[in-house]
Amino acid sequence: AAKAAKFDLSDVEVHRLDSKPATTTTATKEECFDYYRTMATIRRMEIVSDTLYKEKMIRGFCHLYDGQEAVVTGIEAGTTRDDHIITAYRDHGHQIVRGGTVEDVMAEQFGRAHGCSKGKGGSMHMYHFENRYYGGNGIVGAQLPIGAGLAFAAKHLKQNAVSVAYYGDGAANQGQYFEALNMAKLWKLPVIYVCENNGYGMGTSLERASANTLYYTRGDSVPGMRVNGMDILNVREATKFAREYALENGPIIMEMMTYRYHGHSMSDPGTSYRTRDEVSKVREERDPIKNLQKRMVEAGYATMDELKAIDKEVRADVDKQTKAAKAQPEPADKELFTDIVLGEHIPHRAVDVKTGGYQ
Amino acid sequence: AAKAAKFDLSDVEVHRLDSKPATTTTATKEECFDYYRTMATIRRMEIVSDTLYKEKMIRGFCHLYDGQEAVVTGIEAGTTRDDHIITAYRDHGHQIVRGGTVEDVMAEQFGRAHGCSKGKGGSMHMYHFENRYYGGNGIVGAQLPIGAGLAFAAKHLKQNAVSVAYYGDGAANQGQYFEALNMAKLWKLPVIYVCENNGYGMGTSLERASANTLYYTRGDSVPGMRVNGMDILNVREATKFAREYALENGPIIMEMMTYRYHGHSMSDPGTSYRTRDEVSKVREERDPIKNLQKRMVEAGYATMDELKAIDKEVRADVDKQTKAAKAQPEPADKELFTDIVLGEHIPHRAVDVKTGGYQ
Amino acid sequence: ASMTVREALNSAMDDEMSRDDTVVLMGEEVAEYNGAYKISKGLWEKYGSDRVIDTPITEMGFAGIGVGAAMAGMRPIVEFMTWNFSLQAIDHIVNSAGKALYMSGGQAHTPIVFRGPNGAAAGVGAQHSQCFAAWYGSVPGIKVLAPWSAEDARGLLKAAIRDENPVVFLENEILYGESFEVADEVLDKDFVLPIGKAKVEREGTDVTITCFARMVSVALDAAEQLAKEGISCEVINLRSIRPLDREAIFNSVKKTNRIVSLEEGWPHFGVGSEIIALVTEGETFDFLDAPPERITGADVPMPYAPNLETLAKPQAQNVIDAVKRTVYRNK
Amino acid sequence: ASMTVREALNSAMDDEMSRDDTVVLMGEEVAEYNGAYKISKGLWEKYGSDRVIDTPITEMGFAGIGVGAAMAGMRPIVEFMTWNFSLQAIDHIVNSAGKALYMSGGQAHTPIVFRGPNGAAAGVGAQHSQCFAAWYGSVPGIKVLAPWSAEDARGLLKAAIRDENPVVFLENEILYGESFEVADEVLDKDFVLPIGKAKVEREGTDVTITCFARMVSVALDAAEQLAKEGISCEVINLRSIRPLDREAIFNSVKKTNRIVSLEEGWPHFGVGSEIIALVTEGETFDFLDAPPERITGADVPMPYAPNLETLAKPQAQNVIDAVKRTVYRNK
Ligand SMILES: Cc1ncc(C[n+]2csc(CCOP(=O)(O)OP(=O)(O)O)c2C)c(N)n1
Ligand SMILES: Cc1ncc(C[n+]2csc(CCOP(=O)(O)OP(=O)(O)O)c2C)c(N)n1
Ligand SMILES: [Mg+2]
Ligand SMILES: [Mg+2]
Repeated sequence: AAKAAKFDLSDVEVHRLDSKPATTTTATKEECFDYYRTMATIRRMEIVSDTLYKEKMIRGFCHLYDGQEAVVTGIEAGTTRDDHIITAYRDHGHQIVRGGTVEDVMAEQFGRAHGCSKGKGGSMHMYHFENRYYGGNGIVGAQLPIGAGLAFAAKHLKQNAVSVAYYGDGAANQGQYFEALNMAKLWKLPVIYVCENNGYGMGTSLERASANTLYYTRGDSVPGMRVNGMDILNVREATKFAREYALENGPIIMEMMTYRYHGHSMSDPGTSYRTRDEVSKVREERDPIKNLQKRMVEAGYATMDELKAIDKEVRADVDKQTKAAKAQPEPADKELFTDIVLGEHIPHRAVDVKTGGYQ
Repeated sequence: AAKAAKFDLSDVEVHRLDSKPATTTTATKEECFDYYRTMATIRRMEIVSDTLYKEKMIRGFCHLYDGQEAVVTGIEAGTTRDDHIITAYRDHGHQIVRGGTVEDVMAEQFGRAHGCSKGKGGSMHMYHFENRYYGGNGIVGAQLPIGAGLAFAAKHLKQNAVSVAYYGDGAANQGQYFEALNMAKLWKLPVIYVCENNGYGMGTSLERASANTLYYTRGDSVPGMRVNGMDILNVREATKFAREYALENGPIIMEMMTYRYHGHSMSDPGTSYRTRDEVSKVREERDPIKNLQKRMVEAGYATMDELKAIDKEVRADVDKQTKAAKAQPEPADKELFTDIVLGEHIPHRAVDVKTGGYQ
Repeated sequence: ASMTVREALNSAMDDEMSRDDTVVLMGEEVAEYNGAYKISKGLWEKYGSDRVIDTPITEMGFAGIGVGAAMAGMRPIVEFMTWNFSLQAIDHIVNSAGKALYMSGGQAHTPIVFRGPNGAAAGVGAQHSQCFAAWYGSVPGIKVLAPWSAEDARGLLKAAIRDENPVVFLENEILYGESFEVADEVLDKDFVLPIGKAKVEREGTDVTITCFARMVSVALDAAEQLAKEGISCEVINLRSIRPLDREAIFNSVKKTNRIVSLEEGWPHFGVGSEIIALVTEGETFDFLDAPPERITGADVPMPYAPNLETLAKPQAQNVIDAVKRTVYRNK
Repeated sequence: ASMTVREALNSAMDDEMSRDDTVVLMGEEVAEYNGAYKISKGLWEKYGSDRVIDTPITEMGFAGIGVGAAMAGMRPIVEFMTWNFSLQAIDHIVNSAGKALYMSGGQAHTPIVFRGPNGAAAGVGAQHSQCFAAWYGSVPGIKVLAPWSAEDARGLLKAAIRDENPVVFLENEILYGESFEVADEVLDKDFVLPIGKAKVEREGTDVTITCFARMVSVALDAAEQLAKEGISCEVINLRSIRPLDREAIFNSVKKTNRIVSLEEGWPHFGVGSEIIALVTEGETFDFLDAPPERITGADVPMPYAPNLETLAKPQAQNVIDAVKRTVYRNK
């Protein structure tokens, strides 16, 4: 087996839990490179998306994930592909960690035929059903009961799997979340609720939206932990702990302290409700990619030059895949009327039924 | 001033509160007689409703309040008519304490023209707007944000008034309640949430519906207390405390430990999910009317004979008012089309527009 | 054999639960209490707490849980104690279930049935009497069924449970206790009705009456009375609101040249609006010998008082009046 | 003067807030952020946090709070960031606000406005593009308005805030930035439009086109092109979905003898269904020289891909085709 260096982890605050995730962990060089490449890819993909949005290649709502890369990457590392995941509209990173390609994501944003949702979903609605990723949901909070439902199925079908349901600090106030927590606890559903606390729900800082901003303590009888979401290894370890806990006892909350570098969506400059200083300070002091770089260099796994070389590779790869996505055709017109129901086709009415008929 | 006897109160459990309601209180003879008469009236009215439902004078859903009389009576005693109240469909008692008559309630249940909602609402939808009673709401949980809204208005209009929003143990799991609590806390709205914990939501005992059955602890950052809801003086004192608290600090929860003698509604015999023994034991040991009788006798305010005489008066009065309600006319047919919108009349379509037109 | 609608629904769920382990039933009071209206009677005893599940009174939450469970391999039946309470859960029906297949480009498989009593019962007032046929019927991505008879109830519910899509299943409380004669084949474990097909409950030549759910009884009653006066009504039980069986309606109108639409819900933007639009916008326009008519619930919140309630709901006499106007009109 | 729809809405709220202390605005990002679409720009600075209130993302909760506040003496304006999110709050709009006056026998006074962008914007996909005109329009007890121009927006919003009833106010995101010429009187502090009255935006003799919101632009565009071919269209901007101005529609149809209904929402049980039903069930049936037609959004969840999105929404050419079919048909 590969030699695995030991890493110290930051403290995890816990609520209604008797034990805690370990305070150290080990990770092999290969693992670290793998995490690094994933995070760098997501980062780069989001920056390219930003540019292409401004060039009007991407339309509508587009919520970027840069800053939060360690969360999905660490959680993916702490779970298995048997586990189910679901999130909201800030969903590009989730698609990548669940086996989607950059081309899939970009093509979807361009509205192309081979995007991960055939171009029908757009930025907010990416899915990878085969790998148990259930989107990409546009209605704040709706993914939380659905996430409990995934756990319901996992339990009923004896899959020895958990469901991971992501949500934002803004979504944390949604009533349906409390309904889902209550049922998940009553029925011991193996669900991990992951609050990606990036400090803001759109333009509203958390203390203006939540009477209690310790999100990991808000599950009533459901326990929780607060984790440094800017460090992939912290996230991974906490996730492993949560997964075990959930399989045995039912729901648990993981609040991930993180940050988004971009505005809420592409239409939000993200500068009216926070200072540029605040953003650059996080970039400077807490950046998840820098954090992993530091760990890798300290462990002797890599030099900064080697990591920069990877960045360059990733850049080239993202560009190449973006180009491939652009080259994809639009969906065929007849796709307008497919995928409405499964099974026997039901004709649906066109804008002008006299010329377009029921298709 | 009238001499007022001193009464010991049972302990109130508190959550996130630094102080507690007093452990003793005083009440004058007049007050006690007043409370007694109100509770006896509600009790009798509900028993008559039961009979008349079985005689098909009352139709549809009908939820009786007997067993829970001390709650509304005590809360009314601890608040003022400036305060706003709202509840769910188990609403007959609330109508009485807010100044409605037995005739109003019975006429409404018979669907008569001068019922408290002109016969248009029925058992579940009694209102007394003039005295700030906002119904009588049929959708479980809906009254809870509305209750916060009443407090919003009270605060904005500087009424020095609170809002009292009643709900059941079953309703306590509704997500919109948590949404309302969060906003009420953020905005310091003077609202008292009163959980009438009668042990069951329809046929489901509380531990099967709530992962945490200590309802007074479920407000997250909102404090709460658990009160003996079978003793009018306990309820009154806790309410006074809660009212002060709410005016100064914002929302507070009062969980009232109570019991319903009847089934959930008239269509529920109420015997499949609980034993007859359970019901008779409560009647024997915790009955709110018996409790007050005992206090009044011990204080030397009344003999049992005097109280029985009141019972008899109440009986006669309820019968008389029920008779008057029966004698009321049905609403005029044209009432079908009134009270749909306020202000300038808008014609509404009849079942058969060719004969009935737009009225 | 004779069977009540309640028995039909109960046996449909029983059949499908014993046929397929992934079918579960969840909702308020469906298990230990046997259902508020006893539709699930005996199922909890038979299938246990893992498959017949009492929920807290949290429609939004458990509808969402149902959707998630369906996506991950189950076939949940979610009971709303009445459809009125689906207003708390409607976002999951429309946005989480109805649109998911499309916006995932064909990935999100969501076989789920939402069911319960819809529309007006008796004396339950404004908040408990709404008909949701037209609302759900407008949403592409879900199917909407509205049974009338025991045959409908059994055949359509079994079909709905086997369907691969979200199905909204609109029952009627007043019909639960009604008995219907059913053919032997209806009792077969594999009896299913096709989704999207109407049924001609009574053939006729003078006028077409379209209706669904409890209004089929009212239409048949009216048709019976009209027959005595020599007027022959064709009564079409729509059964399916989405997809709507346009062919059945068109064929009947081409024959009778007259149509009356009957429904219990509110008039505007209703099922009758759509049916009239369909028969007048296309080739059937030229077949119409009289303006199409619609009889609907009155455009008012449901009143409690019995006299007003009667005025708010369509009666057989309303149908008779409409048919007569239609039939006696000169072209 | 020239005014955008955004300015019209903003100034309407500003006027009414300065006129009446009990008017408050609440919703997500309405205060410090000036509104997701900047409709409330400047209002928080002017009226402060007590009257312009940022809410958490809890539509069900704050819609209910609005209803309660209205009942106890306020006149709240509740903004939904888009109407799609009203699905979480719809129970309060329909059951708590819409039915309360009736079931309280005339007591529950609930002056509240629910407003925000409705229907499809551009490229926002299936969950953010639904039109709710027909759904809310079906509910007795609420009023439903759908402005097109700056005049509409200003005059109807001011009327809605002054109205004593729950009003559903359906804006359109794409129109927010559009400029319209408005007469001086529109700028008056007391300018209000009557609720329930349609406006003939273009007079014509050959065919009536009914439409609302952004589709008025599409209809006018089609009418302009058709005029070049000698076809004269009468374009009716409905403005109010409930009450619907039947008189205006009937009068126009009696004149033109032809009608095309245009809307962006889904076809079935839609606004067009109702309009066609209205004109064919009554005396206007005999005035119709051609089958009524409807152009609607396609019966699909809104796709994201631009080519599909275009196919899913009515274009001027669709209206032109429908008008021509209608006009060139021999009686
Ligand atoms: C029910 C609902 N209400 C409002 C919106 C509009 N909206 C989209 S994202 C968002 C902010 C969510 O913030 P948060 O949950 O913290 O997630 P983040 O964007 O920070 O990842 C809002 C208000 C929506 N999509 N759904
Ligand atoms: C949203 C909604 N779901 C379901 C119902 C049906 N229902 C009416 S009362 C009730 C039980 C409520 O129990 P609880 O809140 O404890 O109040 P109690 O009846 O004990 O006073 C149910 C399920 C409803 N009216 N509204
Ligand atoms: Mg956030
Ligand atoms: Mg209870």
